[in-house]
Amino acid sequence: MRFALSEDVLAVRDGLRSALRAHCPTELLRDASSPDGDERVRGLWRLLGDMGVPGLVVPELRGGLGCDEVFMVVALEELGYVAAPGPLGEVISMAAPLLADAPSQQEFFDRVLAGDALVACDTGEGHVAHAQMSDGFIIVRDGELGFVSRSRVHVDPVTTVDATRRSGRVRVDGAPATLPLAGLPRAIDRVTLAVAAELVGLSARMLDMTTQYVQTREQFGVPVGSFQAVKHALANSLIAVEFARPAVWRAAASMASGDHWASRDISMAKALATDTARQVARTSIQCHGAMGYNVEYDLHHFVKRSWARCADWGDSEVHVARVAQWLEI
Amino acid sequence: MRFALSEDVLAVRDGLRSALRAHCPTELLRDASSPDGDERVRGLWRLLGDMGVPGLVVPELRGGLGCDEVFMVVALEELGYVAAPGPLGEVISMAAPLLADAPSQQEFFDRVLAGDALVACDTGEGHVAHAQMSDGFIIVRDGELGFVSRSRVHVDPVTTVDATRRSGRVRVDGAPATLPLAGLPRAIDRVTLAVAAELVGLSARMLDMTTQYVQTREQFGVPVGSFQAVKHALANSLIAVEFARPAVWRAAASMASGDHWASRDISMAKALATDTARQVARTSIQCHGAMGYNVEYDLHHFVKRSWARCADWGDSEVHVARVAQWLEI
Amino acid sequence: MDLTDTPSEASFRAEARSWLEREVPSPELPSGDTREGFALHLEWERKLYEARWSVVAWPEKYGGRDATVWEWLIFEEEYYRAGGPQRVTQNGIFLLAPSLFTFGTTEQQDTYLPLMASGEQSWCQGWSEPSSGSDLASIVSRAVRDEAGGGWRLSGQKTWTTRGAFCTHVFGLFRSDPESVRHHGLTYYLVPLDSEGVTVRGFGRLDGDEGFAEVFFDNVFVPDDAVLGEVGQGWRIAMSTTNSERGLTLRSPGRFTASVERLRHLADRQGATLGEPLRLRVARAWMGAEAYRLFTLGQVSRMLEGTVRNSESSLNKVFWSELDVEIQETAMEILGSEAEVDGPWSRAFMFSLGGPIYAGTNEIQRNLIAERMLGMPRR
Amino acid sequence: MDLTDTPSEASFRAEARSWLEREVPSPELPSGDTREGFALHLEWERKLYEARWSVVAWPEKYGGRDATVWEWLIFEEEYYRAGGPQRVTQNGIFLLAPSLFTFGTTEQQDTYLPLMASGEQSWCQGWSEPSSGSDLASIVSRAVRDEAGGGWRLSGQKTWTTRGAFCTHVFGLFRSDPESVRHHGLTYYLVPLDSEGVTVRGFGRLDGDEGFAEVFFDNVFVPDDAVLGEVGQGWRIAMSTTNSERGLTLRSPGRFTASVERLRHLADRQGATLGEPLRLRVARAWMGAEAYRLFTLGQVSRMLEGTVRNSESSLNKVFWSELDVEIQETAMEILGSEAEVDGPWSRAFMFSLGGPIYAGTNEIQRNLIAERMLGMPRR
Repeated sequence: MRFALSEDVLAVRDGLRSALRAHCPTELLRDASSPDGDERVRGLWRLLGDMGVPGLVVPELRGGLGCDEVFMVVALEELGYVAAPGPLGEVISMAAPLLADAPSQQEFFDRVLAGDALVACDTGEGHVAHAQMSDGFIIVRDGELGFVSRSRVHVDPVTTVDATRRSGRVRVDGAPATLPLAGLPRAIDRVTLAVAAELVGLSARMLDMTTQYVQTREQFGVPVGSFQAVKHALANSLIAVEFARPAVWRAAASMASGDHWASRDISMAKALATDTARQVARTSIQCHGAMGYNVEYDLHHFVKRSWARCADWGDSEVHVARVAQWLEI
Repeated sequence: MRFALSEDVLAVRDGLRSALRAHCPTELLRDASSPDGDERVRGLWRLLGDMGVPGLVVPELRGGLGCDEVFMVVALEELGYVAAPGPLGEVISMAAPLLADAPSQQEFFDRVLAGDALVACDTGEGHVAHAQMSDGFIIVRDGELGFVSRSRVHVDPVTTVDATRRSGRVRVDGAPATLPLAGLPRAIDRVTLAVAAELVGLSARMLDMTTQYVQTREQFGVPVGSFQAVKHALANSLIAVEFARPAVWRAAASMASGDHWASRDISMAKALATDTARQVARTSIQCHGAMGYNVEYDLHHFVKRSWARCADWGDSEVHVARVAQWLEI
Repeated sequence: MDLTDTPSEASFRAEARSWLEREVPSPELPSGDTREGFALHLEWERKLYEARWSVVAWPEKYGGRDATVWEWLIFEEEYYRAGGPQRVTQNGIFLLAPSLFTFGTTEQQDTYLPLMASGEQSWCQGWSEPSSGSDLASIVSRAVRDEAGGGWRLSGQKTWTTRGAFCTHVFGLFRSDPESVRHHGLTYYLVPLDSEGVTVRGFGRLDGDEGFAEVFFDNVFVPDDAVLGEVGQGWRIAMSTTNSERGLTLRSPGRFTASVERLRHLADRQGATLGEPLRLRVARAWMGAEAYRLFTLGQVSRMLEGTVRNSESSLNKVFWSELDVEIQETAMEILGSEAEVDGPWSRAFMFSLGGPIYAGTNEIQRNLIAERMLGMPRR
Repeated sequence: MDLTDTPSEASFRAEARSWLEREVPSPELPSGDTREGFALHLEWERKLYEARWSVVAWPEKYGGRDATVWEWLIFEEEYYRAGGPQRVTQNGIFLLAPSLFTFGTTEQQDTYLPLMASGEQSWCQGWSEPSSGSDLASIVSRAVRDEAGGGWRLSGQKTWTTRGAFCTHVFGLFRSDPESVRHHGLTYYLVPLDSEGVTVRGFGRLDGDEGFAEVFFDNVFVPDDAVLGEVGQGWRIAMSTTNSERGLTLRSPGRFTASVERLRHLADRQGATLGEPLRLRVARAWMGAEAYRLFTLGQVSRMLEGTVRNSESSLNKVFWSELDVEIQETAMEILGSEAEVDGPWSRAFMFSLGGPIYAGTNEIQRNLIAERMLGMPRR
């Protein structure tokens, strides 16, 4: 038995971490909320494309890195930590592997792998995150799975709390190109897992920012971090993060090994990661005092992304109910 | 508009309060858990009988004090504060008013008013609190309402967490005497309200004991009450008590005035009082450290009574669901 | 114990209800925390004033109706029930005015109150500074005596000033005794924002509105009659205001009962798809708003009988702020993936998260409750 | 990352499972925290010892199997899964023994460990005193040098000593340097409870068992070899023990996965009457136990790689103790009006409430997490 990351996984994590800390500063998040920032966001994506990130779990034969889901969650935690803009979770875990199975979309698929094309996922439930900035759309409707490129889609912009998501309501002209439906359940599991990992990264970031802030901010002549109420709130945040992360790792390992219980484990991971992110976001805002409320300070980017991701691909209650079903409770 | 107790209510409260503080010390609770304490418990009941407490809401024409439910909840809060032993809530709010409408039970009813007879309520759901020490039983079965005296009942003792409840499983020989069924829904509402009031009293007592304890107990060279975590836990307890009490008062006023919404208000009161008692019990044990775990210290009496009363006549979830139904949510 | 309106309360309620049903703007005004929205809200304030609804509890001579506290509560209930616009003048009316009534000179009252009631002058508060948030007593902005001019020179920086970029006046504390520390030696000043040397810079809030401002004071002259109360007594006067901010006046129960009504409608729209856990949360939110209403009714009764306890308003502050978050979080969960869409619900959610922070963080309030109401030892 | 048993782990698991399935007493033994129950539990301990299951991770010469940490975890999982009796010898085996292995002389190890493994000697801990609970460093019980006798004289009072009324030995801290304060000048002693001058008084616990004792020391003589480690180093040695108490050794994940299994059966018995909110709480309890198991698996991996962080065991302590309360509260709610009946569920509920208190309150643990893991400033 061993429950730790392999050397290979750690190498991927460390490489990605240093790239992201260099090339995905919080200024990029400020820019990313308007079309003016598109070029900078695409610059980051191309960099990630050069590193092979979009094709992380795509088989090597199809031009990907052929990594398993354990690599994926570790990468997504890093991407979450910097709140990297764009539909990275959806592309890495869903769009790229699905398009890899669709030879008719080879040209577009190559662009996806290169970080040159962004793909949004439209499940037919309301607005679509990243619709305004995406070059193609995975369309899930009535048990059908399809793909359509930007040119055949009308997007009505929708303003959301996390403006970097550049969301929109989507209307497709005509029928999308059909993708093999067999991959869908696994793709939905995988993207759910990816988002759980992102949420762990986002939570870790909010906690780090808050930990630093309360050590420097003074009130009543002492750092606010010396108050027991603040200490306990942050201790609870750390506990939440530390116990959510192994659940994400395990779900990844279950999926990678084709375990019968993988879907249950993914639901558990998403539920715990969601609860964690909500708790840490709330604590971070509270411990920052008015500063957490100021959009000139960076915390809000991570809080808003967390809220958005908590609701994506099923909120915590939905996934707890699925776990209950799996356990026949 | 005025939301405060009248002079009359305050007078009843103050009279009862001083009697209980003199005659219901915690030693009585230690005695009350075995048959050896029966005489002392009955002594307290006769004292309360002399004050008219069992017949508090019984019409004056039938020998009671003819008070309304506002008097009742204020009295029950006081009885809860001292965790008075015996089925006081059930007798005051349910058995006495029901027997008042049953001329055939006049003799027993007179003993009830005098504090000379204790009455338990058997709703057919498992064991019956106070079965071992009661002289008569209200029996609710299949929409029938009856009364039976001790001589016609077999009681198998059941040990429960709050040993002063002297519970038992009950088997009745033959059919109980029939009581007018019309009074039942109102009786059940009223006893639920009575228990809510008891829980507010119990909570206030646990909070008072804990507040005193943490001011004298020192660790790390300071009273443990000077730690922010302890302060905040107790502040939260006080908030819970202060916001539950008005809900109990309002429910009493609604019932007294025959308000259409009285049942809803009673469910709200029971739910809030239950949540409050659970929270305060947990906080009190935690803030007492190991002392809350020691049965030679008095806190445990109040904690155990609270747990028992939280589950009696519907736990909080049950009553929240009823509120939801009333509100058509 | 009587929770029904007296005949005169009932007729007051009926009058308010019918006026509000007729006059409350529809569709809703844009947020008053933006420049355009603020202007539209001032028009609404003017309309309220003209119908004598802007300051019901004030004396008639200042534009009020001499309403009782019960009537004020009734007005608030009806106002929120009708979906009345946010009161952009609230910091003046609810925070400054109580201090003006208690500590102001007749001249100050006559000068400021009518213009405040009509919305011609709009006030923002200058409490917080970059390094003074919860710890208000650490204020460093200073006031220096200007004997020649017959007044004071103010310097320093205030921040987190709600709607500061749109208001005409600011009230705030400055350190008038340079030797003083903590809560001593502070004085309460009333300052027009167009005074020479004042610079206001608006900045964005979590919900995207430019709702906050920093206010810079560079040797700003104010005459002696800009001092509220006595020189050096600013802390005591401000605390009386802070108390109003925490307690009833800023967050009347009508606000939350109205929020819960909206939540019930939202739940209704989901119909049978709303699961049992969410149904119960909505019921609990309703119970919370009711409990808050009942508590405040008891509190007002105690107030009128003179038996309100020290620091009782901290109970209100913690309760309403957590209730508001709970209401809004429940709404977010009901909305699911639509929760993130910019609109009244997402904005109300983000706004609610400020509740446990402003007007004294809930951590401070719990300290106060423990120390002042339960007698816990300070450290 | 590999969560499956190796072939040798699998055969270890199979052996443990089949032995436990055969041998675990049925019906359940009465509580080991009563005098009669304790004696029956010692018989069980003897049986475990004879089959070499009492101390699997110890060296063979002391009755163990030299098992790896993974195997120890597997044994624990199987033990709780099979409903194995409470380990009344746990304070010796899990709290004293790690210190004996690290700080004891070979002679002490050879003397005490085999008798501890077989249950012939049973140990209770003497940490807390009437005024030293969470603040262990405030110990006042003292040890005075007895040069003539070649040993020490112990005086004072210990309390909250679990099963103290039934054990044969106590280990604990005494102040050996009368000039010392706080955690300096304390020495760790091993004391037979039948020594002259020792008085033990049992007292009742919330759940009704006489599970606690006060232990009084009146000038009790112990020889020099009753000192564990060096004189004056007691604090450091005790802390190493306390660390084991908080972390893995006292609360292995198997305990909670087994509790949750019982909870699932309880929920099952309710069938369709179990409402959605309670169903979800049971699922959350399962998730909590799983999360704890996964966390500890990662922790053991870190331990074996030498990368466990300072104070990490405080994370375990807070998590398992709150998880246990949550599991038991859920059970109480499912049981409804039957919850109060004396039995395994009500006792487990009351027992769980001690978790956030003993072995260092969760308040202290959260301080440690914040200060040592997050670097928050101490005050």
